[in-house]
Amino acid sequence: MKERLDELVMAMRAVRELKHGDYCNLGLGIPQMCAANLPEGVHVQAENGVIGYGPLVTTDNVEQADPGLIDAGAKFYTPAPGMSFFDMLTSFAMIRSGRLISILGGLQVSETGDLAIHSLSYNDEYPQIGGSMDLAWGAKRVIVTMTHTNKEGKPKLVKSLTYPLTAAKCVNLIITDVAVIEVTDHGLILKEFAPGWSVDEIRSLTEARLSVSDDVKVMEL
Amino acid sequence: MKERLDELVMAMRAVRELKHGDYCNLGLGIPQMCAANLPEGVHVQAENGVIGYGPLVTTDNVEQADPGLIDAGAKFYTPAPGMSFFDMLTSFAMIRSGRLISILGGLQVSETGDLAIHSLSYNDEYPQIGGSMDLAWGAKRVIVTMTHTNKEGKPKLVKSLTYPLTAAKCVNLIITDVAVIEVTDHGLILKEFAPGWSVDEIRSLTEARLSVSDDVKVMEL
Amino acid sequence: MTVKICSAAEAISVVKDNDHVASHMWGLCGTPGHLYRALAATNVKNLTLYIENFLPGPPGTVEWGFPDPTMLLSHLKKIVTPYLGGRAYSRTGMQADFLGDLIKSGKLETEATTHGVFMERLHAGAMGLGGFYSPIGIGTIIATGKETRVIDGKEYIFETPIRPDVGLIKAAKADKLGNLVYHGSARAANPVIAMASKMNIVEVDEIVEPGELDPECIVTPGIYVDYLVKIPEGDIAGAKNLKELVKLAVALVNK
Amino acid sequence: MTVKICSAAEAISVVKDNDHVASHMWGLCGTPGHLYRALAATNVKNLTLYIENFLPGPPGTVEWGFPDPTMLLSHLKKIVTPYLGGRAYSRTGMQADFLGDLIKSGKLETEATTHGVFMERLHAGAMGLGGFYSPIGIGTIIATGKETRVIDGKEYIFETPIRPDVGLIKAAKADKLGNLVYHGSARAANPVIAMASKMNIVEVDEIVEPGELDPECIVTPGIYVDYLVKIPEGDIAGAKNLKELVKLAVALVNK
Repeated sequence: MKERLDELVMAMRAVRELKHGDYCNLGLGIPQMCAANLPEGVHVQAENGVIGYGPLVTTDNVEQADPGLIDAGAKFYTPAPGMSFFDMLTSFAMIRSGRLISILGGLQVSETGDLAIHSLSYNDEYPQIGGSMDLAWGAKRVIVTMTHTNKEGKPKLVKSLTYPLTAAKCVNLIITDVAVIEVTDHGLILKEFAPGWSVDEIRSLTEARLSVSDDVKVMEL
Repeated sequence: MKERLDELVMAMRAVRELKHGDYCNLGLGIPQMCAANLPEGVHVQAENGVIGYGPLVTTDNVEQADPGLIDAGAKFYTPAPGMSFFDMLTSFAMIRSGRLISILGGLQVSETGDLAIHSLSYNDEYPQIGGSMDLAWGAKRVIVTMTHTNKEGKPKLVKSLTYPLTAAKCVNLIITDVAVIEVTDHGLILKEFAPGWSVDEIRSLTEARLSVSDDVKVMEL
Repeated sequence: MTVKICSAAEAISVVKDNDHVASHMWGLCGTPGHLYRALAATNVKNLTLYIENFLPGPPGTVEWGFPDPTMLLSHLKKIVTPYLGGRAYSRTGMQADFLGDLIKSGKLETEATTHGVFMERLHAGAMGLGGFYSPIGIGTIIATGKETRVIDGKEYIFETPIRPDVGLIKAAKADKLGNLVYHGSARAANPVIAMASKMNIVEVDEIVEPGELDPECIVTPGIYVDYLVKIPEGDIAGAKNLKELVKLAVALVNK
Repeated sequence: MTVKICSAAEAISVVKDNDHVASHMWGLCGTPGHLYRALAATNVKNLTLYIENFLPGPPGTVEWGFPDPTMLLSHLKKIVTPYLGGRAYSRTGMQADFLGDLIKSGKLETEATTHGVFMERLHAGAMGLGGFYSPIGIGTIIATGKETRVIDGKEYIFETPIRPDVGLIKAAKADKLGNLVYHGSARAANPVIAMASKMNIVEVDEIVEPGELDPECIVTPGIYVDYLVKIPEGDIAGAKNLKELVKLAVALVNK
């Protein structure tokens, strides 16, 4: 097996989509790893009602941990100049405003950019939706970070979803452990591949139809 | 003609309906006059986003006038301990919460407690509704203060409204310049009359059917 | 997007013909007068204006030069408001039927609403809703021509969201990230408009560094702010001048 | 109504069988643990609980005794939540299918929603709406069994208001009029629940005199507060203990 990018490298590639002045929301899992590597001037929002907060508390600065300062994943963060707090009605108006870039995890993305985040295999009766449907619907741009195939080696980029839908036609960019793929009106387009990988190798792991960009290139990290 | 109560006395009678801990909103006109005579511990709310403010600024303390502290009638008020500011979405949620007593003026009240506040005679094309429909609909209790008859001497307590409706079946108590009348499921009931007035005299100025309370009495002021 | 700090004229140049513009107006209080004057100076046409109250400022302020929304009349195609001030016109000596003439001649459309419904329609815009069933105004002129529906035995009116192209916002203070705080009941509809509008231009009396505003007390987060205009010293719409104006106004308004 | 300042047990005694109760829960943050314990100690039955997240606290907190909503299970008929924590149960060593068994046996009803739709449904309750057309969840399990409608070419789902009988609220500080301020992202859904509920019981770490809180920074005005409970010194849900608990939690949570 060729080497795939690890989760931290995928997160770092996702971070390169963000620039000074951007506002973003980071989902659970790989997206959360973006937080440690954000460029200056990028502001992070969390669903539970905060924007512009600082780095997470670590065991090195545990005395800064404040029970009132947690993010959407219930991790403790440090304050930062210019941050603000608001109620969750305001938070979800913000999430739906088209002003945030949403970086989400994913189980599957379809050819048309449909996104599935939740499995029902375990929690058949009670899906854990959280804010994912709002985040996928309301963002200025939706970036999905996920492995290219699942634990059984099956493609996660599919013709149409087999997992339950989170939001239809919402994904703009997919960053996997082997490729960067844009979702366009003409389907999925391969923009970048991981070092050492070929287009054909990536296609063989992809169920969805995959076009190749004229300027396809090796992922820069 | 017998003497009728003046507007200030009507306002003072309305104030007697308020007790310590009550929250109220005072409409334009006679209701606004209540502000100067409120019992201790009554909090006034204004539609533009403030609750619990202090007395209005007068020419005696004009140096306290602050362009950011105006009430719904655009009058300048003084701050008071425990007041708070909020946006107008919050303000109208509050107004509709059933937690405020609303004291309003009126052009007409019907037998069933329908209220008309606006004439269309002048502003035929563009009624000045403001927040009156919200205030009449959402209050814990609606008290209307108005003269018993209009400038032409016609009754303002009518069988059914001839002016445009503000809100149906919303009025609980009517305080006029000759009477205090309760609106019940069985129609209007005369509770108090102005000094020197008889029940028959009040009925003669009233188009709506008017029952008389068993404990009808002279208005205490 | 990074907040652009610039003049009123530069910021207001993003307003285009046929745009839907929203603004608060409640006397002198929370009213973006500095931006009104900049907008009035453009050639923009056929705007739809969503506004709390459409009338001149309180007695005296017109003569003193405080900008009010009536100066925008020639730029407007339609006004949506709970309170259209015909009477106020006559009080300040202007022609009482000025608005009425415009309306009757078909040059100006109007749409009536209530303050509460207006706020909720803006909120529905901010949340991306398709509409909502409102309990206010059943059987009144507000209900005319609108769908009604009985839900759990009660009647409701179908109301639609408002999603303005541009919000003209008045705040007291901003930091350089666009975080806003207001002052007193000048807060009013400003934060609601800021959340509903696709783009916002904000006038403030003071701009400070990030971190100078208490994060617990910021009302409108900077993410909603696109253009930030500091009201120039000495401008009639500035805090210092308003404070003077108010002293004169008390005798007329608080009588 | 004057705010009643009393113990948690006294305040919580107003909760009746079959009531609809709402509360925030987000780990340790903004969660009214002191009131959960008081409610768990009653014999009240068949409650419907509206809650942000229904799961035990973050790793470690269960063992340390921080009250979480799972202690209310035997009092509940139905849970309406965007996030029902089956997996969290297994993580903390509790039986992973505990909730699933209750649900499959028909002893516990559940209703799924999203955080944003949940907030808007509470807001709709606060505004007295009959319902609204929501853009979220088209074609998903959220839409199952619900009316849909196309408005201006887009599809929406009809969602209904939530108007709880009792809100259980966690705030940082109150004045004696019930005005509330929160702390950081512990604000969260608390103000939204307070505005939607017919009656509110609030737990706070500190009660001060009216005038001590900045009127610009009060988030929930006292008009919404019916019962005010000061968390006793030394209570596990109090700020001082939370601060200690958090130091221990960082190693487990922020890994």
